[in-house]
Amino acid sequence: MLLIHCPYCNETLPEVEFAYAGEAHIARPVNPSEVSDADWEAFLFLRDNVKGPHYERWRHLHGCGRFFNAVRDTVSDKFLTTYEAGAPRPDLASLTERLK
Amino acid sequence: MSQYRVSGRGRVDTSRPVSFTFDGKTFTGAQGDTVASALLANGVHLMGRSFKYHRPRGPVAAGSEEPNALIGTRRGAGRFEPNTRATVQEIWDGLQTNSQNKYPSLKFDVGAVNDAAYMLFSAGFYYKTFMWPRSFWDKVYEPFIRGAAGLGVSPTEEDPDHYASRNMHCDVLIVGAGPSGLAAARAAAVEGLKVVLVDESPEAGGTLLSEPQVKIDGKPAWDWLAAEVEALKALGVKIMTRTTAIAYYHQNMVGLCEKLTDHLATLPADTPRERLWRVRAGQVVLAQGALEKPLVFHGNDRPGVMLAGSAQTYLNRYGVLVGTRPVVVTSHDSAWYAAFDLADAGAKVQAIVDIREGVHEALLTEARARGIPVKLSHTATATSGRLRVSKIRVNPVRGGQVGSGTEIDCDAVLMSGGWTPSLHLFSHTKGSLAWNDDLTTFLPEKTPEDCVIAGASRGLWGVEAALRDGAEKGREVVAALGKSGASVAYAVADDRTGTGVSMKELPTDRSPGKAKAFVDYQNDVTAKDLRLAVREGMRSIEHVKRYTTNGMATDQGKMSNINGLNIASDALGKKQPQVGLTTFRPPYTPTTFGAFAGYHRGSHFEVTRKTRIDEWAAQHGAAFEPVGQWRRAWYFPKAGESMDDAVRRECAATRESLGIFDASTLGKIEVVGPDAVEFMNRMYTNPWTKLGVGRCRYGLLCGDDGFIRDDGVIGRMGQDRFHVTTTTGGAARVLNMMEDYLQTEWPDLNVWLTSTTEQWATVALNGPNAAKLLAPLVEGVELTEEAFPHMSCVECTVAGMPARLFRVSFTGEIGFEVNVPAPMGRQLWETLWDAGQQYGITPYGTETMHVLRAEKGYIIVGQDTDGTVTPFDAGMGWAVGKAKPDFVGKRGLARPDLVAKGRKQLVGLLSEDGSKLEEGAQIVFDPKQPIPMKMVGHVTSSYDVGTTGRPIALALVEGGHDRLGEIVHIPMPDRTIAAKITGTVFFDPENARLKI
Amino acid sequence: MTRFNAFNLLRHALTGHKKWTEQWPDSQPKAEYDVIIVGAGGHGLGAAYYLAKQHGITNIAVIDKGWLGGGNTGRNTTIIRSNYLYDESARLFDHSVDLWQGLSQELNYNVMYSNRGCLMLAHTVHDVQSFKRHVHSNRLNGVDNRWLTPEECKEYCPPINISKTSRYPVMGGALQERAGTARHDAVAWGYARGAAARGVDIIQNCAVTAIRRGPNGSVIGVDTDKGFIKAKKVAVSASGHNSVVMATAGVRLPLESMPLQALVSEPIKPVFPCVVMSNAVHAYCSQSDKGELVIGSGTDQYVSYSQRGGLPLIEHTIAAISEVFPIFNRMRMLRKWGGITDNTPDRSPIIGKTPVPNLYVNCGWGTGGFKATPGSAHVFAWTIAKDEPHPINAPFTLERFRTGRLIDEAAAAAVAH
Amino acid sequence: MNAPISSFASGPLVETSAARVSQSAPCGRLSLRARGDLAPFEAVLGLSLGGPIGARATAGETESIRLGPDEWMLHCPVEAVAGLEAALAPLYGSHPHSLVDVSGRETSFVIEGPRASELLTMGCPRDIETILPGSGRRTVFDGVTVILWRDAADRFRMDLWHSFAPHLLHLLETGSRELAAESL
Repeated sequence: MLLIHCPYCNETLPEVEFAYAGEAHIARPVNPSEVSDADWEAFLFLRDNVKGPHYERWRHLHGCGRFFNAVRDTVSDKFLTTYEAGAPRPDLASLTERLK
Repeated sequence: MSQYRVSGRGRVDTSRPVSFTFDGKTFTGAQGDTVASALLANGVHLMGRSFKYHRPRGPVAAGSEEPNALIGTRRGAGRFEPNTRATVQEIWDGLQTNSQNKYPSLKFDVGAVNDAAYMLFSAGFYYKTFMWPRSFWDKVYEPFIRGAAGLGVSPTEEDPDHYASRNMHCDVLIVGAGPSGLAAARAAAVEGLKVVLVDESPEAGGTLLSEPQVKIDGKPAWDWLAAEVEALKALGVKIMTRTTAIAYYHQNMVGLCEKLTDHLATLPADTPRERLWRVRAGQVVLAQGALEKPLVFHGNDRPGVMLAGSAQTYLNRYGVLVGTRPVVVTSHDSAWYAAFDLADAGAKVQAIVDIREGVHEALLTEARARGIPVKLSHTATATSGRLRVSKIRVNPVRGGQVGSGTEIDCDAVLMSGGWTPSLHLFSHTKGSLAWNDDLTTFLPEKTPEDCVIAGASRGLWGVEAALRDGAEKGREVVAALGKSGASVAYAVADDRTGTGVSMKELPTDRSPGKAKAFVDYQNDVTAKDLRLAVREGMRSIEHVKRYTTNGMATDQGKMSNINGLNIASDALGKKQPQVGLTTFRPPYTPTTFGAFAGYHRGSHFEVTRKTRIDEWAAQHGAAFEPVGQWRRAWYFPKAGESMDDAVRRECAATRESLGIFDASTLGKIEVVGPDAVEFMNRMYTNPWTKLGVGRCRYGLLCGDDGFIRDDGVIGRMGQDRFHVTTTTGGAARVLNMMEDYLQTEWPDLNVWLTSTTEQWATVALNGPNAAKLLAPLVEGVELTEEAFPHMSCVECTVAGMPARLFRVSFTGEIGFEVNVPAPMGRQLWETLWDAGQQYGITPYGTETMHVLRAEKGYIIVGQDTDGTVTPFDAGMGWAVGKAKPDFVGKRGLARPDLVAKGRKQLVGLLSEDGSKLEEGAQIVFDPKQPIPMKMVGHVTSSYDVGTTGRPIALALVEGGHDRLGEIVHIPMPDRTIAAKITGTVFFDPENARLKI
Repeated sequence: MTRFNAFNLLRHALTGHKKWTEQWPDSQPKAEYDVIIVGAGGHGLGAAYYLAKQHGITNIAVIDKGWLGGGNTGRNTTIIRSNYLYDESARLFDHSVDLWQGLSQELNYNVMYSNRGCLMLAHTVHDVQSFKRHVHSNRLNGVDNRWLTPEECKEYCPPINISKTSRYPVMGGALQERAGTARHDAVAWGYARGAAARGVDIIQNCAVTAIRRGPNGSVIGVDTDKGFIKAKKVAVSASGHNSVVMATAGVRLPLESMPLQALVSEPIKPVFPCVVMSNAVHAYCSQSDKGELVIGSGTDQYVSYSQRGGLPLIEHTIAAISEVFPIFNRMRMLRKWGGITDNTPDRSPIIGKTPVPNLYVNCGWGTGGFKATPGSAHVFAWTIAKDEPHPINAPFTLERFRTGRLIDEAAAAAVAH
Repeated sequence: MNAPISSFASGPLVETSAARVSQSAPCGRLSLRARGDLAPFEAVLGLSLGGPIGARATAGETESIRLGPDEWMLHCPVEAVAGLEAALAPLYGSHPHSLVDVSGRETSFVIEGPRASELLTMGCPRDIETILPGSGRRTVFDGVTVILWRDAADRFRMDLWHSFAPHLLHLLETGSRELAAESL
């Protein structure tokens, strides 16, 4: 059972309070009608599903209710960082450094 | 007292006799005995039969690693469990136990014929045969194999006990209360940290309990232990005994299983049988000690043959001599001390047989002093004795050559193949192991968790080393937690450290093909099985394990993994690490299902949500159905009524006069803010801008894939305020989906969502007399077509209660939904109920609601749609705001397959012969075609208890909207039914009845 | 290859089993192959077997980063059934069940396919509607599946609790009698032995680090930690890791890899005669020939390759077992383990060609791949050999996620009301 | 035991030597959602809405707890609800916000006694001790979202949706009996 830091509550809490919400930084096209079927497929379904540092979304469902982003190593399941929704992708290199 | 109970030895209380039964015979043991120690005290070694060959077996160990002595344990009705370790189960007055896997009796078991045919039942034999004739596998071979396997029998009754669980947070969790664990606990506790110390046995102490001769800080081990335990408690350490650390999860969460009542003669009230603890620890110290390895030789499984360390434990901890004429066979010093202890306790040790050419002079001196014959560079090649060992054959080994053997009479064989660190929990953390050649074992290396490992579990032998290491590791975790601890030193005397060599099979003079030298006792895996697996191409230990089942018994390889690895790697001519170690999988020892289920049994398996009106429904004889977490009134049968009768009556009453329905479970969401209307426009397929305040509209929600997700009536209570309703099951899903879009896609929108599902109790009134009933009770609005037309909503008071009144109809009749603050729901319902008597008001449930809406062609999301249906498929294109630039699902709806011809579309179906179609029945165009038939749709809803005078159905049919009037066919098992495709509205298509 | 039969078993028994030969050699990679299959699980080894046996292609390497059969093939609960709703699924899985019937004889290796039946319990009105829809659809597809009353369910599997008062009362069940279980390891070993006997190289402990493409974009081979290996065709069947492997060829897949846990109880004498699945309660149970209750859990909620998985799921899974089978509450969990399942949005697999010429993929089996092993391997081999899908796997394309023509077994079981 | 909450007797619902659980009297409950400048709201309510998530404030008979960056729960006497709604309404034009009456949605248990916080560990995975007296949190108890108000070291209020109350009460009762049996 994971421990997750909620960037809004600024507390590290058990996974049970949170709900996973899929890969992060997959923005819904601004004008969906103008994107190709392939692009829409990518938005709906295609995922990097990386083995290693993974950008993903969680929701503090039984807490502040906020959706937020995280980088988690999908091999060790360790969180490298979590950050508020809308914030830019953190730089991986610096994160993996910090882990060492 | 029996000849095997040694007075003055052990920690059991012989002044408190305890009687229990084994296979119906009554035995007496002492308070503190386990079933195994008590039976051994009575001279009983034979306690079970093995898995495959049904060989007679006795305990080989004294702890939870025991593979042989598995018994059934019973405490009256409903309280029976199979495969309990006799070496762990404490005895209490009245405990009933029985042996397993034998027929007719433990002493004479016909299953033992397998043993005679052991040459056939070699590793993997079943992969190579039982294939002819094909049909025989199910009928003959498999039943035979299954019957022969399986050990104990299943419980047959519901479990009357209750189980508990709790969460705990601490600074330091220490697993194992042996010397290293105790020392680590002190080091952390003195720094004021919150420390939890757990041990699977009934008391703390670990090896100290078996080694009373040791002196610590000048005190005898047991005196020191008693004082230390008290001191730790005084320092606030939580010491949990009979508590097994079963598994190590992410980020230092360790699962513990605490046994609370299995050792008690009478069950205390309100006390669970077992409690599961979810412990989150800042730092974890693993101090699980080491397990002794058996020696692998022909007949090493005969009752009376056991681990030397265990014999020592039986003597020193339980005051039991496992034999009066034991022979010791060993490759490690530790067994010599076992020999000395047993000799000092009055046993006549027949010989110490050591495979090594030389040992410490000190050991030889002590042996001589006790008159114990010593045979160095000797091997054991056989034992004999039917149900108990009576002889052992030992042979000299010179330059690798095994000389001729001599037999020694004995009543027990104490063996030691050295020790293996307990690395189970460490490897749960995905920690890496490193092979150590000197100790011929794996040692812990790195782990991703905040965890250290101390004492024997990292290969340090002896009490002094364990204490020193425990204190050291304790200081390490104290430092890791940001404190600095002083070093503690322990003065230890009379310690027994030792060395040894690790063997594969012992050298033998008999044909290896004929040797029954057991590696995995319970699963009857022998050394030759392992070599056969390698011969057949199994090169990884995982393959060898799976092919032979070595290490897959209920001891999970505690006895067999390392011996198996040594033999397999020898057969492969590789070093052990190249062959690999099978991963230790949780739990550490088998753990009761009930402990995991905890409180979630019976009516509390899952929460049952009830509305404020549920109680009234129950009092009025409602039948209920589970819908999501809710239970809903399904129908209200009167005495003698079938479900159909009741629903027919409810439908008729509603159409003819007045029906009342509890709609409180519908999801409700309050959408408030300046951008509320924009948000609604983006979320729902419908346009909302033009919806006036005080009006409501049916809303359709899609996913971005274009398929229908949910629906509901939505009222505009104010310019910036919507009262959204969702399906009962969809409430949470829809709110989460809305929050997701709002927070991550459209954070710019100034709007907020609040769940009001349980704020409102919702009562639906339907029928020609609905307005008549309601009008006199309503203040604030005239219930006329002009003042309050269909699809209006208003805040007013009903029967004096503040209400949100909706004029909507899910039945085709004049309909109202009255929302009042939930606590007033029951009062509102009863007021309407009383006032409605003049109209013969009839309560109806979900089934009638389904029938009436079907007659009007209203869909139920999830029944008439299934996640592959678009608004257009459902014939609700009218609900799609095509002019809107975007909404959730708009782009998805434009995908090639969603605009393609021949999609399945919702239509009405009327059977030609007037029979009722079955929901889920499949539809074909050509009934004559052979199987597999081309199916073109299915019946989604079907009823014959409604008011249309004939059965009606809704169905999804390929290209259905262009096939109105066509005949399709529904092939049933007994016949094929023809049906005409119609529109979806079967009743009052002009909606004339909606008019007041 | 030594033929397995009772006579040989007896003959070898008399010689102390010293004369058995290895069932498959541990091969080292050659410079070039006609076909390289990435992933030595049941699906990959099976594909190699059928390529060699039915399509005359024998210059094949099956490469695995670990030991053969060490992935989901050796980590699943071995449920075999074909009572799927949609025609496409029913055909695929029933093709598999057909092959299961004679697989032991086909491979001369007893995979212990056990025709014990699979009973799916309905606990809500919606379950009943949904399962009856399955039963009707299966009947017209020639797939056996019939409806049982609660009492008939109890008679078929006595441990089931059919009390009307339980939280999720049993309202009936759908029974497929051809369904059952098999010995998972034996399936991998049997295919490996059969493939090796036909000249296929099985290369273990050799990780494929990249799929290499030529100037014209088509596949030319794979880079491994034992060097580059040339190949005319590459087929990926690396359950759990497909996204990772395919990414090296520049192909993104609609997959998410989730941890799945399973567990067994201590062994007991036969008490549980069939497979029981209860989707509403999340209880999946059968009893192995060793006597262990084999219990499937759900997938954890997040993407992970750790093969760990959390305690809450195990608690829920066992609570579900105790709810449906209360007599097991005092039984003990012996061992639990984790696997990595790759899941598609519509919970149906992808078997076929990819945008990259001569690169084929077989993935997305979610939690249900074992049952399909022979059928999937058979049609995958066909697809690789002929460079076009077999009619049975034709619908299971990558394109469906663009066009929207999903085979949505998950949505078909959508929650009602 | 799964009786509807309306049938609960008044006074303690559960009482053992370890803990006492009772249902608190009905009160007014308002969900307030707002962003940006909080001063106007604080002025009207007469209490501070600032501070970290979990922070509480009291003004007369009105209590607030911050549940999220833009979310507060207000408790007040039932009869004060209309007044608060009326008082905040004028702000809407200049400071858009959402104020929703959820008085009917929820009920509250008072959990107190020497082992009250231990009792909560049977359902709450988070460390109860990190919720300091005078603060609170929205968290989860046996899968159900609840708001915990810690009024004192050994006194909590638990807000929860009404339909979950019987289930949770039963667990609390079982738990307090267990704890009482332990201390024997």
